[in-house]
Amino acid sequence: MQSVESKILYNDRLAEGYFRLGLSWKTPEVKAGHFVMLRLSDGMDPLLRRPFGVFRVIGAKGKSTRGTGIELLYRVVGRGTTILSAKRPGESLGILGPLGNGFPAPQKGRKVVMVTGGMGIVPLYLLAQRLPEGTLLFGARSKKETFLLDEFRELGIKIKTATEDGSAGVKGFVTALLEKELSTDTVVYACGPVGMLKAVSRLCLDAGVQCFVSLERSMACGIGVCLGCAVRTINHEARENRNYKMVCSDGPVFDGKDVDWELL
Amino acid sequence: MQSVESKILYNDRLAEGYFRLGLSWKTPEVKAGHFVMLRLSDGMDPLLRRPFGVFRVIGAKGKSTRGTGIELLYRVVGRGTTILSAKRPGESLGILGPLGNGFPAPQKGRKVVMVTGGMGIVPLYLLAQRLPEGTLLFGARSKKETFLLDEFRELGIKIKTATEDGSAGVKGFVTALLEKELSTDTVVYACGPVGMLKAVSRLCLDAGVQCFVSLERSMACGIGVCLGCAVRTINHEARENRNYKMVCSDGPVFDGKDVDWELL
Amino acid sequence: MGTPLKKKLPKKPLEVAIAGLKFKNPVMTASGTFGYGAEFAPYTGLEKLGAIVVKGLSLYPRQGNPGPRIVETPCGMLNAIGLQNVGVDEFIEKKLPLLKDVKTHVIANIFGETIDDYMEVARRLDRVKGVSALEINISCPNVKKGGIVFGTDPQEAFRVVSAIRKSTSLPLITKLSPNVTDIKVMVKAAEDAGTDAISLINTLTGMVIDVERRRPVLATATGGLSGPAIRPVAVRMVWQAAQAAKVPLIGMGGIMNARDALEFIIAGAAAVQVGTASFIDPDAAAKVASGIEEYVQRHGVSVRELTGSLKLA
Amino acid sequence: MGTPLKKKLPKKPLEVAIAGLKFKNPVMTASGTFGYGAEFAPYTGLEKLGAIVVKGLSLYPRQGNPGPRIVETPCGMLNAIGLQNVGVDEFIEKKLPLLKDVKTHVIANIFGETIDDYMEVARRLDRVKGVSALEINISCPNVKKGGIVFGTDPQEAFRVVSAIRKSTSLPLITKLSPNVTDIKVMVKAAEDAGTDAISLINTLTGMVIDVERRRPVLATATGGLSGPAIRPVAVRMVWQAAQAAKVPLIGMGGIMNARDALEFIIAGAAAVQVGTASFIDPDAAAKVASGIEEYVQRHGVSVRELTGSLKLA
Ligand SMILES: Cc1cc2nc3c(=O)[nH]c(=O)nc-3n(C[C@H](O)[C@H](O)[C@H](O)COP(=O)(O)OP(=O)(O)OC[C@H]3O[C@@H](n4cnc5c(N)ncnc54)[C@H](O)[C@@H]3O)c2cc1C
Ligand SMILES: Cc1cc2nc3c(=O)[nH]c(=O)nc-3n(C[C@H](O)[C@H](O)[C@H](O)COP(=O)(O)OP(=O)(O)OC[C@H]3O[C@@H](n4cnc5c(N)ncnc54)[C@H](O)[C@@H]3O)c2cc1C
Ligand SMILES: Cc1cc2nc3c(=O)[nH]c(=O)nc-3n(C[C@H](O)[C@H](O)[C@H](O)COP(=O)(O)O)c2cc1C
Ligand SMILES: Cc1cc2nc3c(=O)[nH]c(=O)nc-3n(C[C@H](O)[C@H](O)[C@H](O)COP(=O)(O)O)c2cc1C
Ligand code: FES
Ligand code: FES
Repeated sequence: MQSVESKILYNDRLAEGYFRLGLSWKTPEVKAGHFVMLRLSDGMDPLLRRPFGVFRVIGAKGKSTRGTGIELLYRVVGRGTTILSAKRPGESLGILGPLGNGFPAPQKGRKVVMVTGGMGIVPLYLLAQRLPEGTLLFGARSKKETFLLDEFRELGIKIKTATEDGSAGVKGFVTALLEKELSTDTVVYACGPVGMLKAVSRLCLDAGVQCFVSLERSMACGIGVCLGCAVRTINHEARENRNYKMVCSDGPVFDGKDVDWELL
Repeated sequence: MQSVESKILYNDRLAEGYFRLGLSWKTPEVKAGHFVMLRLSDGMDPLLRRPFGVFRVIGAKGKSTRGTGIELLYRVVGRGTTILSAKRPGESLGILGPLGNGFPAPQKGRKVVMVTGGMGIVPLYLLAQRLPEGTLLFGARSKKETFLLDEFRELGIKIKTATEDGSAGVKGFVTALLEKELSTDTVVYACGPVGMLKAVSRLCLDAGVQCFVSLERSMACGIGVCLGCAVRTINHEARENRNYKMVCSDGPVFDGKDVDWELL
Repeated sequence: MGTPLKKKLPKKPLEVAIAGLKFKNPVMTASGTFGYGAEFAPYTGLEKLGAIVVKGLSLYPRQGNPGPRIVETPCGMLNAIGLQNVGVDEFIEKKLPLLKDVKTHVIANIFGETIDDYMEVARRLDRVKGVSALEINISCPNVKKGGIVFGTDPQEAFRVVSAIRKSTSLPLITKLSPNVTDIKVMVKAAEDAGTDAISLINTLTGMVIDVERRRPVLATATGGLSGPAIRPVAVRMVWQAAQAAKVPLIGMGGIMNARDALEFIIAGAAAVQVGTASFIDPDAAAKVASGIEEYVQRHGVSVRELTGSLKLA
Repeated sequence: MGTPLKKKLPKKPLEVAIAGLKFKNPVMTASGTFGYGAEFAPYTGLEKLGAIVVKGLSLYPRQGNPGPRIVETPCGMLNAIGLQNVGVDEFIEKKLPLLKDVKTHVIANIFGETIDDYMEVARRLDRVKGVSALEINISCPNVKKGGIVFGTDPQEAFRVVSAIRKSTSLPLITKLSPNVTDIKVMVKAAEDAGTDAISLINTLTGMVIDVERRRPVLATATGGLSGPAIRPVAVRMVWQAAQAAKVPLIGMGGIMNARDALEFIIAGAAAVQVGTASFIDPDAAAKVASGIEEYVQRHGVSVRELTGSLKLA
């Protein structure tokens, strides 16, 4: 974990409102599911850093020749990301990380199924890179909202898509795809909209399948000290069995069965 | 007067910390001494617009071929000007203006002497452009802090310099130069540091010479409504003879003898 | 998000009624940030406003404080104008006529250093054509009472509002100071004194120091903090006031756009005032009005229905 | 600007004495923004700090509030953590030992819902090695008194501080709430109760509404506003408190850098605390300390001399 200034290597528009950000960073080891907090403005407004998952590590072993560091992928949704989208190569950003627990590696022999939608795909790429094989289930409203699938394919990942309007893959929700994938030797990794995570979690719980979800919460510090990013979790062994965990430091990855979905 | 969005035509570094900013603007007529208020950030910090004098009008009759509008000249001194210095051609800025009273034109036959230092030179250029002839007295600490003199020379303006360290022109203060220029048919226009303006004003008052000074004050609105940019003035005829005038709307140009220099 | 209500949008969904007056929309300008109104004609459509609240008026013209009078702060500004104004008589003779053809309400903001001052200003404005209501700025020190601020002492607030109530037939809006422990107590005091509406918040008292010179930046040391920095405090106070108030509330403090204004309305305000934002964009208040209109159409809900519609968990 | 004083800079120009303790420099961390201290070791030099003030401690562990607990505001943030903490016993057993080799003071911030709670927490911390002082957070509702907040009622504040005074021999710092009409009254109450120092300000109460959903963003509706937005209010309150206080003051509220910290010192604070800034830069407090050192050298004046050195016009 470190807090340093990092140079922007590239900040390329992927599609309307979607960007790929390369940051020069002599980073400590990054695990799949780790995230970083970026300082997006020098001014006091917006005040807080913003959290972004690590998409992949670049340089050294990576394919990019533009520098060594990490690549993030972001969508412009508000003021901070708008400011970020206007930054150019050579400018610098404060970076704090790598943060969080990351995805636990799958146990030997387990069949890995990744479930995602939207920007939830970001942390799964690093996971996929380090897997011998696996399946990615992508849920979206329509074909337009599916992306990065080729990148996963190149890694040898099987891709299945579900769209609400049927414009790509099967018509319907991603949980319909998931149902067919579940068996006792499956482990599920999910990241995406909270509704999706909840449905995925329930499905896995019912099927007795282990399921890890990566959650998002507004964050101030990213390092477990402001206690701002709390989610309620259930400790199945304890008597006083509900308590708050911090998404930034206890998570962002949780065992789906431990999350108190009622409060999310 | 208007409040519009204006495109940046150019934003060129003149010297370390000094910039020339071209703004596309179908402006109403601009008088020498007019200023504009620029909105420098989309965020809320810095919150207020910043005032800048108009250096010259570009396009149509001007020399620049880069567009029609106005040219400003600014020095980076704080957060707003730092943000401004990072803006690039094509970006847009909110512009409110032209504002203020401007310099009154010299009466026929008057010998015009302009006195300045630092960024005070900005509004004098437009004045000089519209003069058949005149003299510019530039005061600075050293040669390094003199600038734009060639531009004035090209207009046929006589230049005299005073530097505190003697590295250019005469050694000493600009008021020493001014003393020699004063005669009953002189009119003085001054813009620069407040200490200089005060000294110039006093000198002119003693010599019975008319003197116009352009003042600066922190501003919020620029249009006379917040009452924030007050300077105390003396009304030599009235009995209740001290009252506040607004630099933005009653000024920024005042008759030097009307300013209550004690309070500045 | 925000499931649109299925029912029909009432006629004139932006119209609100306060203190017996009808306002075409809930957006007013805040006193001291819009001059006497006419200054803004080159930059905005004055008729797009629900009301124009003019700079605070005193019995006699006031010079105001020496400079510096303003300083920028993070997402805000401090001001110590010292209530400079032309005085009530010149306002009536010279400033008010400039607005006579503008089809919107003009509200006169008034203040004094003694209760008699306040009463006399109110009396002079009574029955003046073109003045729809008075807004009483009670954030002033009572010089007779050794400088205790009318607006932070409920008894003093009650006394001054009661006295004005007797000096005029105009609707009264009492403008509260946020520099108090419990805003509800002040709401109660103003209501007991017969106010027709309450506006809040005035500025929070603040200070900025020039550390190089070790002096306050403002000539008066402290000043009033306004702008987006104070909005969370203002919304909270309007919400608290709404729990206690029987009269309509007019909310303000850091409103920069329609979204901000809607926070106040949902928290319980019948109308809002736009202050500091007018310095940054002289068309800001009109833009707030059109942004609220867009919201009202999109959600199928009138401003009257939105007022106090906050759902708690 | 700032003509350097000609006289010699005293030895240890950064050192300050408060409540009988010597601090190597006047920069502390603010409670609730620095965890229990050790969390920051990877990012900053803990020994560069004058003191570490830990997260508020209660008698028993507390779960805190449901989320969302934080929301960003213009130049600030609201928090409604609900004082989640591990409880005083676990703090003593597990958290405090992590700081045992760090050469700086550790100050325990404490709170309770009843006076008995406060007393018991204070008692358990008394004579605990490694705890230099207690900071009493009185911005909590007294559940026994129907929720009236200790920190906004001078009598309640007096009662709780007096009670704690009797339960411990540790130096006491009383931390005041800014949500009051007159901060001087609270200063007086804390002093009368025997506090050794006063820290201020805690957060201003604020609220943010999600207008699309017409709900408060925070699960608890209101929260505490911190960050640069509140700095002008905080500096003003420290300055007002300094007019009344006999004990040393510790100032805070929106300090982001050394310049900001110096505002508080010049206004009258003997020391400062850095809060929200640590979220944005975990090394912020240490940077404030080195920035003050630079200022002190440049101006040839010690922090002790700077305290309250504000010159009025
Ligand atoms: C652990 C983690 C990893 C993330 N990884 C990525 C990523 O790889 N790529 C990516 O594009 N985004 C990611 N996000 C979300 C990203 O942090 C937000 O989109 C960003 O903070 C929005 O900032 P803004 O200033 O543009 O938006 P704001 O102006 O702050 O808000 C705009 C909208 O976004 C919502 N929002 C703000 N902050 C968050 C947040 N932290 N989480 C969820 N919603 C928020 C607001 O409620 C509002 O509706 C991640 C969030 C977390 C917590
Ligand atoms: C009528 C008028 C015309 C001006 N014309 C020009 C011009 O042509 N070119 C130019 O470079 N500058 C000009 N200025 C000054 C310019 O407005 C300030 O330099 C600018 O506002 C500083 O903004 P900032 O955010 O960078 O500095 P800040 O971060 O706001 O402040 C940095 C420093 O500048 C000082 N400062 C801030 N605002 C002002 C102000 N309005 N006047 C004087 N000092 C200030 C502050 O006290 C501080 O010391 C003019 C000012 C006025 C009032
Ligand atoms: C420069 C300035 C002058 C003000 N003058 C007055 C005044 O004369 N009377 C009054 O009641 N309020 C006055 N106010 C307070 C505003 O009307 C408003 O209550 C406050 O600024 C909060 O709103 P805002 O954050 O939108 O500006 C003034 C505010 C500013 C910034
Ligand atoms: C997330 C958060 C948690 C806080 N928790 C506490 C606390 O437990 N006890 C306390 O006395 N103050 C607490 N505070 C208040 C701070 O210590 C400080 O008084 C306030 O934030 C103002 O300073 P700042 O603007 O520098 O943050 C907390 C503040 C924040 C932002
Ligand atoms: S963001 Fe601060 S504890 Fe998680
Ligand atoms: S800047 Fe507002 S009156 Fe001059």
